[in-house]
Parts: sequence; structure tokens; C-alpha cells
Amino acid sequence: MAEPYLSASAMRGGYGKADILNGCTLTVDQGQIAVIVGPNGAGKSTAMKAVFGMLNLREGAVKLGGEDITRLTPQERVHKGMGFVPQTHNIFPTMTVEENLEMGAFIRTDDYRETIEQVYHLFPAVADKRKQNAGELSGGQRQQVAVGRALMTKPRLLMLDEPTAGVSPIVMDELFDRIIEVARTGISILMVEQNARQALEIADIGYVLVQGANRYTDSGKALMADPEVRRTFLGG
Amino acid sequence: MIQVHDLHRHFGGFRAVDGASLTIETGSITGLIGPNGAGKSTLFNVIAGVLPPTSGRVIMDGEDITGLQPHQLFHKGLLRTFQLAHEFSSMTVRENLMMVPGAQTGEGLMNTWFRRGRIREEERALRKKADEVLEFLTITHVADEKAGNLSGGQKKLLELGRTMMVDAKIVFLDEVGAGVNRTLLGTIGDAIVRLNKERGYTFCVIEHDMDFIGRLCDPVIVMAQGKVLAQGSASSIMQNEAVIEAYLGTGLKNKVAAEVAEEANFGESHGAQPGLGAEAGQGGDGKPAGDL
Amino acid sequence: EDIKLGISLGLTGPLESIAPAIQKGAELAMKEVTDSGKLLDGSKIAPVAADNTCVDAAASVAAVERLVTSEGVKGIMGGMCSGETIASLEKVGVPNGVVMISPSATSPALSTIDDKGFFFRTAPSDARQGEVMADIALSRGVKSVAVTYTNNDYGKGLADSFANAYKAKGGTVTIVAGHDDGKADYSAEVAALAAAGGDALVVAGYADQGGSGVIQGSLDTGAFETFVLPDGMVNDVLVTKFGTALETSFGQNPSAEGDGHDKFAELAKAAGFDGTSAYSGEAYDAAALIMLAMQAAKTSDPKVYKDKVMEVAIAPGEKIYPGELAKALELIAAGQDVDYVGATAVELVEPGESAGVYREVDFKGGKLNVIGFR
Amino acid sequence: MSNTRQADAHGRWRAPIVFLLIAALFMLEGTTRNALFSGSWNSALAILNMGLISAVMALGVNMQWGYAGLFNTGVVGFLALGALGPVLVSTAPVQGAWSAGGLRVLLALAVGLGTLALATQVWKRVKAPLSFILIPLVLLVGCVLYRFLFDPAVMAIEANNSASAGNIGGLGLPVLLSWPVGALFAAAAAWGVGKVALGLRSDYLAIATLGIGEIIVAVLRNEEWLARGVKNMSGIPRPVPYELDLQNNAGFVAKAAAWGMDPATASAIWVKLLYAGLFGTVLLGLILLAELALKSPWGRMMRAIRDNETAAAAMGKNIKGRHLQIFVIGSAVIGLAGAMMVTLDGLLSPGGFNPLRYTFLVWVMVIVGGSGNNWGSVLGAVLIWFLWIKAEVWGPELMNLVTMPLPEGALRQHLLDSAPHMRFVAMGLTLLLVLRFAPRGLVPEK
Amino acid sequence: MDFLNALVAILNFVVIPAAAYGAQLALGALGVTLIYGILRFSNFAHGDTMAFGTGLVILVTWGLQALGISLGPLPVALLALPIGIALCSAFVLGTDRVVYRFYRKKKSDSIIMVMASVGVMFVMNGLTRLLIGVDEIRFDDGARFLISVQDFKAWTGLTEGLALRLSQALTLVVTALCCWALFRFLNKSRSGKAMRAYADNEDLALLSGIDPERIVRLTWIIATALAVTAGTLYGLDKSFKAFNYFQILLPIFAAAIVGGLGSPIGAVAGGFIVAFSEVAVTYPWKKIATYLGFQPEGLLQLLSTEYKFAVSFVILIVVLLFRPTGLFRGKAY
Ligand SMILES: Nc1ncnc2c1ncn2[C@@H]1O[C@H](COP(=O)(O)OP(=O)(O)OP(=O)(O)O)[C@@H](O)[C@H]1O
Ligand SMILES: Nc1ncnc2c1ncn2[C@@H]1O[C@H](COP(=O)(O)OP(=O)(O)OP(=O)(O)O)[C@@H](O)[C@H]1O
Ligand SMILES: [Mg+2]
Ligand SMILES: [Mg+2]
Repeated sequence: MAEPYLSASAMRGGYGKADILNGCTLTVDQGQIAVIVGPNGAGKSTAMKAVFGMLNLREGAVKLGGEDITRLTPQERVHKGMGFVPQTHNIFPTMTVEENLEMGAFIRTDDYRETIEQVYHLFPAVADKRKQNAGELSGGQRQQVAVGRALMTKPRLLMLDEPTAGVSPIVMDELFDRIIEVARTGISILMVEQNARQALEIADIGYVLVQGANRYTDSGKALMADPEVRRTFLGG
Repeated sequence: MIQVHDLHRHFGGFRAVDGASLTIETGSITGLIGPNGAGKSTLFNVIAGVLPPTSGRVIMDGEDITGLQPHQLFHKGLLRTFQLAHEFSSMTVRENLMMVPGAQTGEGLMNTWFRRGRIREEERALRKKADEVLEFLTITHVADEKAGNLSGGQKKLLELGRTMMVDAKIVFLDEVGAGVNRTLLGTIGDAIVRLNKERGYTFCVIEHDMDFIGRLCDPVIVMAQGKVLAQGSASSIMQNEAVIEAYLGTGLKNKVAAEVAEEANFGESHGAQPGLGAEAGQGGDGKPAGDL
Repeated sequence: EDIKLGISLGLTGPLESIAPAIQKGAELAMKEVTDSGKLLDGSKIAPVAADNTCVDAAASVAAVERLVTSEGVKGIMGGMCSGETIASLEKVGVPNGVVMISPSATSPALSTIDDKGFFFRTAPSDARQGEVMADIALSRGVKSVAVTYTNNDYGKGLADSFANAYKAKGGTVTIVAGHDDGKADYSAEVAALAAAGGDALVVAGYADQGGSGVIQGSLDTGAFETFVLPDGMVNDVLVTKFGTALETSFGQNPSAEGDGHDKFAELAKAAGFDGTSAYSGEAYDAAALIMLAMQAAKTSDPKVYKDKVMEVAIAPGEKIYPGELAKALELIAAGQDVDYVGATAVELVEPGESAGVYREVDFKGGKLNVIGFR
Repeated sequence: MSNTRQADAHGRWRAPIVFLLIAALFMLEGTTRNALFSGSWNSALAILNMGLISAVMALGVNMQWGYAGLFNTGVVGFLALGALGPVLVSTAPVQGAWSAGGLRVLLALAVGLGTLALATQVWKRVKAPLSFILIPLVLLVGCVLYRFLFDPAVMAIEANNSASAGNIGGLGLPVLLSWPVGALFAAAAAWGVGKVALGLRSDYLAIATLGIGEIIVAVLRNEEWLARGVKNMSGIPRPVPYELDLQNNAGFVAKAAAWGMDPATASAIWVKLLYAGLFGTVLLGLILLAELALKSPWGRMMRAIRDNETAAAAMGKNIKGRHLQIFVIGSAVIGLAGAMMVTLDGLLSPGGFNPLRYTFLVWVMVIVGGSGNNWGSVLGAVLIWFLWIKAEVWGPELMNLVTMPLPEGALRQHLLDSAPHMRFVAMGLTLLLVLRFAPRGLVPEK
Repeated sequence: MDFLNALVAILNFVVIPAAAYGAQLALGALGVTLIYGILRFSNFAHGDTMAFGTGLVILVTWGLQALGISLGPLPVALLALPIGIALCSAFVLGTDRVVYRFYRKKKSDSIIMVMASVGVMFVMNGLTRLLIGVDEIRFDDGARFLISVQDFKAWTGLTEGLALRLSQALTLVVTALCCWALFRFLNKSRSGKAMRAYADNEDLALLSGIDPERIVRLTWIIATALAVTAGTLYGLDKSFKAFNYFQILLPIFAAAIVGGLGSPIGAVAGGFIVAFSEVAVTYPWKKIATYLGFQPEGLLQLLSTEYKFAVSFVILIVVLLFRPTGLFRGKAY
């Protein structure tokens, strides 16, 4: 098999002295959906940040499309085609919904109006609020704006940290639906999910992260089928 | 018992809560669900005194509590958590818990100079209690970490943990489950049931995880566009057409099924994979989980 | 002997723009004496400047403390503003027995302060100037005035004494309003003064501070054309700034009957600074007095020479003008009496402050013209 | 955030190290004579005394900002109110002032306050359309009545011996008694201000308090009947002996001789030591109380409130009440410092109360020292005060150094002439350097 | 009853001076508010940036005058302004590089940045004085009045005169232009939106591909341009004096805050509120009353001018009590 599109190998690092990541490895192929699950505080978000260059790695390397990007700044990674929705603080609160989406398209030079319409179509609830400041939205609406912003980037690798937290079931369905669609177009998806069963359902590859290290790695289906994994990590 | 009478809360011209009336019975675990932006959190904020209502009244055990300050409500036994975690970020996790109980001797300025002994004793007891809560929430290892450094889910747990530090009459939980590991959420659900049964706490829970709602709550109130759309037992709600259309949707299952029909990759395992909802229904307390 | 003399001024702070000329004035006198080589058998005077910020009593005390206890100065030309002067005098000057002669602190409080004979000032007394100014104004037919003053003890004291004298002599004061120096804008003051009205505007302020700001505003809006200007305002800065716009204005400042003032201005010009700037002449005189008193006491010990300060400053004796310090030193050494007149017609009265002779000036033709003396 | 652990490791040694550093600076100032230090104990002690007072101010600001996150930039105002204490309590009574109009002034002030109280009551009790008429009416009537009583009384007082008095004078009580009174003045004002303004957030509170500070100072400057306004109030009594008395005291002179000092120096040093003892005692007492409070649940609650008001309110903490409490206490401490300051200066000079010196410099002290940490702000205060004073010398020295290589000429002369202004540059540079190497303060909050 | 004279008197003594002063404050407040909004701290060095920049403009002006350049009725300083802005921006960017960037990278509390700006303020304070001294400097050439009192009286025959200085008119026009341009820039242009995004959520701005350092530079340059423009106009209108520029800082902050920190329109409104309250509240209405046919005994002055600053603050506090984040809903970090 050729080298995967994204490969983050043996990452080790953290915020202070203690390491949060202890040799965590993540890979995603072109058009694949990879899902990370694990207990709270396992280091999932930290791993995402590490992949995006928002955390200094002590060890390990991140490669994108065969190119070593370990030393690049987050902003340079954006230009390499990576998009990221953080778990918290993922909107611009005093800018309108529309401006939030425009900011998603900041590095695009083509006409992005169509993409905006697509996002509105996907999230009709926020479409009604396009002229409202994003900070005034409800929790779930914010989440939708955040995901919408990332979609605006038209990235080649889309990283989502718990995109469905606080989102109502109907929208969550839509969202997963859309993610599959996006993946179809050849975009790689790396996401963290606590709604793990739904997420693993659509995942090509699943990672169970515990204390900053890979505990289980398998296809989504296989992980779902593993009773041990289900009991300890997926809530029965 | 909390009674909400024809409550309105408007933001400019927008009616976030638009004439909601509902009752939370003492001793119940009431679920509050509804689409994003339905006005659930706003309703909570009005009840908890964070936002003044545009009109309407809130009655708690026969007493009108409309417009009381949050700290006054706290002392009446009304606690709440925040949807977006509001931790005290520069304090340690343990301190976050220890600061919660009201009426601490050490909170009087004079006492800090003249009643040191008593304070020391109280502190010891508080610390013990905090450690128990931490243990329960599986975050003992970060007890001395600044709360601001917690992971998203851990903050959510801390949010819940604070309500466990005091004896409350009624607790409002705003999406405690979002971002919390599902296994742990199960445990939390157990704890809520236990607090409800053993200590007689009343709960009002906002949550989008229907497994959780289905397992815990009776009754369930559905809000949409600032109004109460439906009310009833979890199972009846989940079969309610209006609720399905506005909130639940027809379920991921069907769509995935449609997808897999085309995709060979997915095709194989589909048969082995029962619907998510059915799973949850069995995993819970046996109530049918409806369409999901 | 090398004698150090302190110069304590607000080199930074609200009056920082008039401080340099004061410092130069004092240094000019010191240089003159040093160059003459006639002080106490060829002693040299070394000036040591300290920045007292003018407004911060604590900083001023610290600065003067340094001059006295560390530099070991034998006398101080300063302080500059009254509050700060009182503090440093009470806390450093008097306890350590060092003579302080202020060129510019005019607060009446300094007249009654328990200075143990260590404090003098060459600045004019506000009370007297108020009288003189009222006389001049009335004699020119100005029957009603608005008064604005810089909001400190100098301005306030002068404004009060003027207003009282003027009213007593039959004039009308329409308004007495303060202005703060160094403020961004004086429209409010000008508006208030204009609304109150009057034949002329009395500006008890400083020429390069708020005073000229108020004049500027009044001229621009046509509120007043005639200004009555006391010592803080009467100098060449004002003339260069407003030129012929002051055609009808007049004023007075303390000056010797004779050419002391002009002589000093010449000396200053030669030394490269503006001798007409406020208190520059007073500073020259203050420094000169210290050195002449030393000569008279035959010692640089302030505890001794403090008693000679009054003696050299008043008649009888040969009159001494700026630039004649060498002559004065010779005379004193020869045991003869001198009457120091200096740049500002110093005439010290008990308890050690200037009585002041005032010269009346006007600004016809865009120049500062001396009319007469009072 | 990532450096918290590191800071903890050094944490316990930070305060002693900074303390030693400051002590060393003072030793140098007292003993060595060179371009940088004066080598005079008198000078060193003079700086120390004001440093101790600054430390009290900084402690007050730290209570408000460091404990509760209240951005009070009206420090100068509360300081000025405290400074009023010694004037009204301990200066000699002015003959005839009270009979001229003292009581009428008090009455007028009571009327003024009553009017405000009535107006607020109307505002609270009466409904909208009616109150729009009533409130201005109440205010107008009150104002007219107030002016009617106040103006002639003030005129009478100010006319009473206006050159050297013109104020209502003091009570002639011991000056130490006036310190708590000064604190009380500031506290009372803070209570009123707090009631009105504490609802405002951060920078808005800052500008409101800045304004209030300016207003208080404006009152002090312009109300001559109160404390002579800009004409300054001098001759405030001392709690310690006068140097000249000591110099005339045979016993003291003998003792000084035994120590090998001349009487003038010895007396000056002795007086300063006495002051230092007084101020030091007050300071240490305050620190003790503050530390006890901060290290208990009260302190924890305060930090919680500072951290997240919404959550703290939801956890039953009365934000407004606590804010008011700490605002009043902090202001009282600042007022106490004000009273101590005029006692030390022997002078109340309202013209000198400018916000740069008494508000922002104190803020610099707190932040450089380490906000939230009592020891930090106290040490920061002494250090910054030391630098502020020494910048007067160090600035021009710096200029000498800079211009050394320049050829003689107009440029060099211009620079040398401007040397006093290097005071600011020197102060700015030291401030920037300290902040650079201790960005969270010299002794950061743990 | 002499309505026209009353009107002219008010225009001449209250409206025109207050409007010009208000505009000067507004320009300064725009810069303060911009830095607050985007870099999240109150920049105490702003007043001294104005002074320093104006000092540079004056030096350039002198140079141009020495070359014999003149703009006819307009002051040469306008020509020197861009050069002054460029030089001052370079300096300010330098301070950002050596001072503020460090704290930005460390994500220090904004109060630390404020204190650092106090340090910068001191340094600039000294440098300005070294550069150009402490004396008052007049550097306006060209025409002084658009309408002078004498001319006005001659034209209209009224007893009250009216004066409009060129510098006042210039100030008003330039302020209006700056305000409009800034507003357009922030709300419509890509860079402007990026600046607001950065202000809102720095990390997320990074994730959107916005170069934070570029934003910071842009902010400083715009704020400096505003500061130098404000300083120059102020200097042309009054005179240049280093100390005054520090004193003007307080009213500028007051203006920025009463309007709502971070809000450009707020800054402008705030500037006018502060200016008008200073002038109008202490204005004695006696003369106006006399023109309108009353014969008042006193001056009809609400408060004496010594309290003018206090008055403007009282108004400010009252505004804040009813609108706790300023007239135009500023931010509160
Ligand atoms: N401060 C505000 N200003 C304007 N609109 C607001 C404000 N706060 C909330 N809203 C609007 O009110 C509506 C209800 O918000 P609320 O947070 O109560 O929703 P919710 O039911 O809790 O949704 P979610 O499930 O997403 O948390 C939303 O449409 C939101 O945009
Ligand atoms: N800024 C930080 N500084 C120090 N420690 C941190 C910081 N952020 C996270 N941590 C710690 O790192 C660990 C992993 O955090 P992370 O956010 O990666 O968890 P997570 O797996 O995403 O959990 P969750 O599911 O709750 O979001 C946690 O123990 C947390 O306390
Ligand atoms: Mg996470
Ligand atoms: Mg919600």
C-alpha cells in the first residue's frame, strides 16, 4: 500500500513537563474517514492539535501527502490543505454567521458563494441567523457554524474535534451524512467523536486512544464488534 | 416543584422563549429536549436568574422566584450547570469543588482572622468530600491541575461535580453529556438516578443523547421555537410525529443503509450491525427506544 | 575650595518648559562668580541640578535629600512650586541647616512657615502685585474685568488679591475662573470668560502654559482684545507668539527701576537662553544672593551665611546689577556694604521675601515697551 | 499557562530573593557613593519611607485587582480623601472658622446628600412617566437649597483670614488618630462609588473610577474652605520629634557623638527611622491580615469570583456584595496610605495629586510585583519607588554614557541639555526590563 | 430679544470649539479603540505616540519650509504628515517587535500589556523631548481663519462675532474621512474582516489561514496613522507641546470608553460627548439669556470651569450606568 495521505507517527509531547501523548500514531488515507474515540482526557484533542501543529512535539513526525510537515506552523498547514474544527472556542463570537463562514474561506481566491449556500443548505437553522453574531447562537447552532466554517475551507484533510457535541439528533444525522459525502469527493477526514457508535459506523478506520497511546486500531466495524471496546469505551 | 407560567424571553425582536409553560414535579427526573435553538438553555437561564424574563413567572414550591439573583436561588437549593463549561480556570480542580458549599465559616472576612480552628476543620471535611466527588468522576489524577487545563469532557464532569458538593433540592443539567465519554455517561446516569432515589433530588436535564434521555427521564418535555411542543413519557415522545419531524429525524440507520447498498465496503458488515436505537433500548432500562 | 550649590527645579512635569531658563539663570550667576575668582579667595562654584518634578512632594524631598546629604551642597536655589518647596524645606532644608532661596514659590504659606531663617525667596509677593495690577488697570480706564488664573497657589493667590483690590478700588470683576496648565483644550474656559464679559481679561498664568492658551482662544473667538498681564505672563515669549494682537494689552512685572532687567536679558542672550522667560531673572538673583552672603559671612557654611542674606540684599550700599557680581564680591571683601538689585529689583523684606518694584509695560507695535515704574 | 509548573518550582524562593535584592539596593544607596548611588543613609531612608507608604497603596490596589479583579484607577482620589484625614483631624483649629459657617456647611452637605438619596428613592419607587418629572424636580429644588446654604457659608469661611487660613481647620487631635479617620473617609466614599459603579465591567469600571478620582481631586483642589485647595495646607503635625529639637537636645547630641555622627545627620536619620518603624508596623499588620484572609476560603471565593463571575453567582456567591466589600476595604487601605503620606510630607498639596504618579505608578508597582500576591505587590512597590526616585540620577547618567563617544558640538550639547528627560527613558526601560524577565511579576501569584 | 446674536454666540463659543476639540479627541480615541479591539489592551503610549509622531511631522515640516515649499492657504504640515506617519509607524512597529510581541506569544494577561505600554509611554515621552524639546512650538503656516470675527461682524452687522479657523475645519473634515474609511475598511475589506476575526479568536484566526503578525502590523500602522494625524491636527489647531499630549490621553480614553471600547463609531461619538460636556456644562448662560430678553442676576453657570473635567466624567459615568458597555456596545475582556 502506498503511503497514507496523512501519517502522524509516534507522537510524543504535551503542555508542560509531563507528556500527554505517548507515542500516538494516526494515519488517514485519501478519502477515508478516521475516527478517534477514547475516555475523557485521553489526549484525543491533544493529538489533533499535535497533528495541526499547535503543540510542540518532542518526538514523532507528521507527514501530509508524503511531505514532512512536522516543523510547519498551523497557518502554513492551512495553506497545505488542512482544515480543523477545535473542540471549544471554534467560532468568531462577535462576527456574524456569514462573516464566520467567509473567514473559513479566507485563503480561497475563487468564488466561494456557492459553498456558503451549500453550508446553509446543510444547516438551515443557522441560515436563518446569517446576519446575527455567532456569539448569540445556541450551543448546537454554534457547533454547526463551526463545522460550516471548516467546510468553507475546502480542505483536503478535514479534522473535526467532536463536531456533533450538543447537536440535535436530526442535525447529527445530516452531519454524518454530509461527512460521508465529503469523504466521497476524496477528502480525508480525521475526527474525534464521543457519539462513538454512530461515528464508528461510518468510519473506515477507528482509533481507541487511552492515555495518549493507541489502545485499539481497527476498522470501525471491527471495533464496534469488540465487546471489550464497546463496554469500556462506547458505553455498552 | 417548579412551575413556569407563560414565560417569555426576547432578544431584540427575536423570541427565544415564547410563552413556555411547564411543570417540573418534585422528585422527578424531567428531560428537556428540542432542536438546536429551541430555547432550552435560555429557559434554564431565566429560571436560574441569569437572564431576566421579558414576561412570565417562575414559581418554586409555591414561592415566586422570578427575577431572583442566581446566588439567592442557590441558597434556595436550586443548582445548575452550564452548557459551555464555566470552570474557574485558574483554580485547581479540587478548589473548584471546595468553593461550592455556601455558608462556609471561612467565607466571612472576620472569621478568617478570629476563627482559624473552626475553618481548618471545615476545610478538612470539604476536602474529603471533594475527593470523593473527584473519585466518582474519574478525574482524581487531575485534582491539582488548573481547571483551565482540563480536556473538554473533563470540564463537563467538573461542571457536574460541583452540583454534587452540596445538598440541592433541584438541579438543572444543561447538556452534561455533550463531549462526555458514553461509558462514563452511563455511570453519571446511574448517579443521577441514585441521587434522585436516595437523596430526593429533583432533576431537569437537557440532553441530545436520546439513549440517555430514554433511560433516565420521565416525563420528557419537548421544546421547539420557544414553545412547549409536546410532553409525555420518553417512549410516547419518541413516537410523536411532530417531535420526530422537528427533532429526532428519521434516523441515521436508514441513510446508512441506503449508502451501503451502493458501497460494497459497507455492505458486508451491515447485516451484522443492528440499528443503533435498538441497541440503546436494550442497553437502557428496557424501554423501547422508538424509531432511533 | 570647591563649593557645590544645588538647583532644585521641576525639570520634568507640568512646568518643565520654563524650568530650563530658570536653571540657566542660576548657573549664569554661578559661572560669573566662579570666573571672577573672587569668592572666598578663589572658590569655585559647581552647580548640581536636581529634578523635583514640581508636583510630587515625595520626589522633591528625595531629590533635595540627595543634594544635601549626598552631594553636600552648601545652599539651594529652589524649589520651584510652593507645595514641593514647603515639603523639601521642612524635611530637608531646615533639619540639615541648608539655605534655600526660591525664585518662584509664591505661596503666602511660605511667609509664615517656621523656617529657622533658612528660607528666602526672590519671587514677588502676590498680595502686593495684586494691588499694583489693580491700580494700573483702573488708571487705564478698565472698569470691569474677567479674571482667569492658573489653578495653583500662585495663580489663585494672585487672582484673589487682585480681585479684592480691584473691587475695593471700584472695579467690577465679572468672573474669576481657574484654568489648569498643560490641558488639552481651553474652549470651556474661554467660553465662560467670554460669556461673563468685561473690558479686559486678567490672565494670572504662565506665558508658555495655559495662560497663552486662554489668550489664543480669546483672540481667535474675539472674546477679548485687551489683556491684563502679571509677571508670569510678561515676557518675550508672549510677544513672539501674539505679536501685534496684544496692541491694547498691558501688564507689569517686578523689575529694577533702571536697567537690571535689560542687562540680565543681554547677559542671558549671550549665554544662549531667554532671560525674559518667567523666573529666570529671579533665579539669577537667588543664586547671586547665596554667593554674596557667603562672601559677607566669609564662609560657605549655610548656618552662618544665612544671617547675611538679608544684609546684602537691602540698602544701604552700592547698587549691584546683573553682570556686576565680581564688583560686589570685591566690595564685600573690602568690607563695604552692597545693595543687591539684580535682574528683578530684589528688595527682601522680613521674613525674607521680595517686596518688589514693578514696572508697567505694554505691547504696542508688537514689542514689549516699558511705560514706567510703581 | 505552560510555564506554571516551572514557576512553582522557583516560587517559594522568589520573594526572599527579591527582598534581598531590594535590601542590597538600599544598602548600596546608604553606603556607596558613585554615579548611581548617593551613599547617604538619609537618602536611603527617605526613599524607604515613601516606599513603605507606596507598599500600603499597592496592597490596597492588590486587594481590589489581585483578589477580585476590580480595575480601580481612582487610586489618587481615595488617596486624597485619606490625606484629608490628618488635615481635618490633627491640624490646629482655625479661629472663627466654625462660627463663620462651619455648621451651615455641614447642613448644606446634609441637604445635598439628602437630595441624592431622595432622588434615588424616587427613581426606585416611582414609575416611569411620573419619575421623569419628579426626579429633576427633586434635584433642582435640592440643588437650589444646597447652593443657598452652601455658597454664603463657604464665602464666610474662605474670607476668614484668607491669606494663611480660609479653611475650617482641624480638631487639633494627635495625628496618629487621623490615620484610621483617613481610611474611613476613603472607605465611605468607596462605599458610595461601589454602590453605583461596581456593576461595570473591567475597563468601563476603570474609566468610571478614573473619573471619580479626578472628581475627588478636583473637589479638593477647588474647595478652599475644606483644606485650602491649591493654596496647600502645610504644618501638619508629626507623630515623631522634630530634627531641630533633637539637635538642641543635649542627651541626643551626646548619644549621636557616641555613635560618631554629627547631630544634624543623626537627628535626621533617627526621625526617619522612627517613621520607618511606624510605617513598617502598619504595613506588616496589614500584610498579616491580608495573608490570613487570602489563604482561607474567603480568598478562594474571591479568586473564584475574579475568575468567573457567572459561575460563582450560580454557586451561590454574592458577587455584588463581595465586590463592594473588597472595594471598600481596598480603598480604605489606600486612604490609610494617603493619611500616612501627608503625615510624612507634613503637607497637603492637592495640586500634586495627578493620576500618573498616584494611580498608574501604583498600578505599575502591583503588576511588576505580582498581582494577587501580597508580598509581590509590596516588594514591587518598594522596588519601583526606588527606581522612580533613582531614575532622576540614572537618567542623566545614562545620557552621559550615551553622549560620551559623540564629538563636542550642537547635537551633544542638545542631548546633554535634555538629560533630565532621560528620567522617563530610564524609568521606562527599567520597567520594560523587569516585565520582560518577570512577565507575571517578580513574585507571581501561585 | 436677539435670537441671531444668541445663536452666533453659542456657535462661536460652544459649538465650533467643542466640535473641533471633539474631533481631535475622536481621532485619538479611534486609535485607542482599534488597539483595544484588536490587540486587546489599553495603549497608554497612545498619547505619546501622538506627540512623537507630531514631533517628526514638525521636523519634516521645517525641512520642507526650508526648501521653500508652501501649500498656499493649507499648512505645509499636511505634506509632511505622510512622512511623519511612515517614520512613526516604523518606530511603533519596532516597539511591537521588541516589547509587545513577547507578551503576545506568551498570551500574557492584557494588564501586563497595559503595563508594558506604560513603559513604552515613558520611553517615548523622553524620546519626544529629546527629539524636539519641551517648548511650545507653532508650526502652522498658511491661512489661519476661514471666517474671522472681524469679517463676520462686517458681513452680518451682528454684535457677536463668529470665527472658524482653517485648522478647525480641517480637523472636522479629516476626522469624518478617517472615520468613514476605517469603518469601511473594518466591515467590508478582507483585511479588515481578518482583523476583526483575529480580535475575536486568535487561535481560530490562525486556523483560517490568517497571518497574525500581518494583522498586528496592520493594526499598529493604522493606529499610528490615526494618532499622528490626530496629533498633527491638534498641534496645528492649538500648538505643539509634549506635555499636553500626555494630558490629552485621559479625555481620549474617556471618549473611547464612553462610546464603547472597540467600536469606531463609539469612539467618535465619545469624543464629541466629552468635548461638548466640557464646554457646554460649564458655560454661563447669562449672555444668551440677556440676548433672549431675560436679565439674570448671576452668571447662570451650572459649575465653574475648574470642574469641567469632573463634569465630563460625571456625564461619562451616568452614560455607563445606563449603558454598561458604552453607547455602542463595546467589548469587555
Ligand atoms: N444573547 C442572545 N442574543 C440574541 N439571540 C440569542 C441570544 N441568546 C440566545 N439567542 C437565540 O435564542 C435561541 C435559543 O437559544 P438557546 O441557547 O436557548 O437554545 P437551546 O435550545 O439551548 O439550543 P441548543 O440545543 O443548541 O443548546 C437561539 O436561536 C439563539 O440564537
Ligand atoms: N492547555 C493544557 N495545559 C495543560 N494540560 C492540558 C491542557 N489541555 C489539556 N491538558 C491535559 O491533557 C490531557 C488530555 O487532554 P485532551 O484535551 O487531549 O483530552 P481529550 O482526549 O480530548 O478529552 P475529552 O474527550 O474530554 O475532550 C488531560 O488530562 C488534560 O488535563
Ligand atoms: Mg477533547
Ligand atoms: Mg442550549
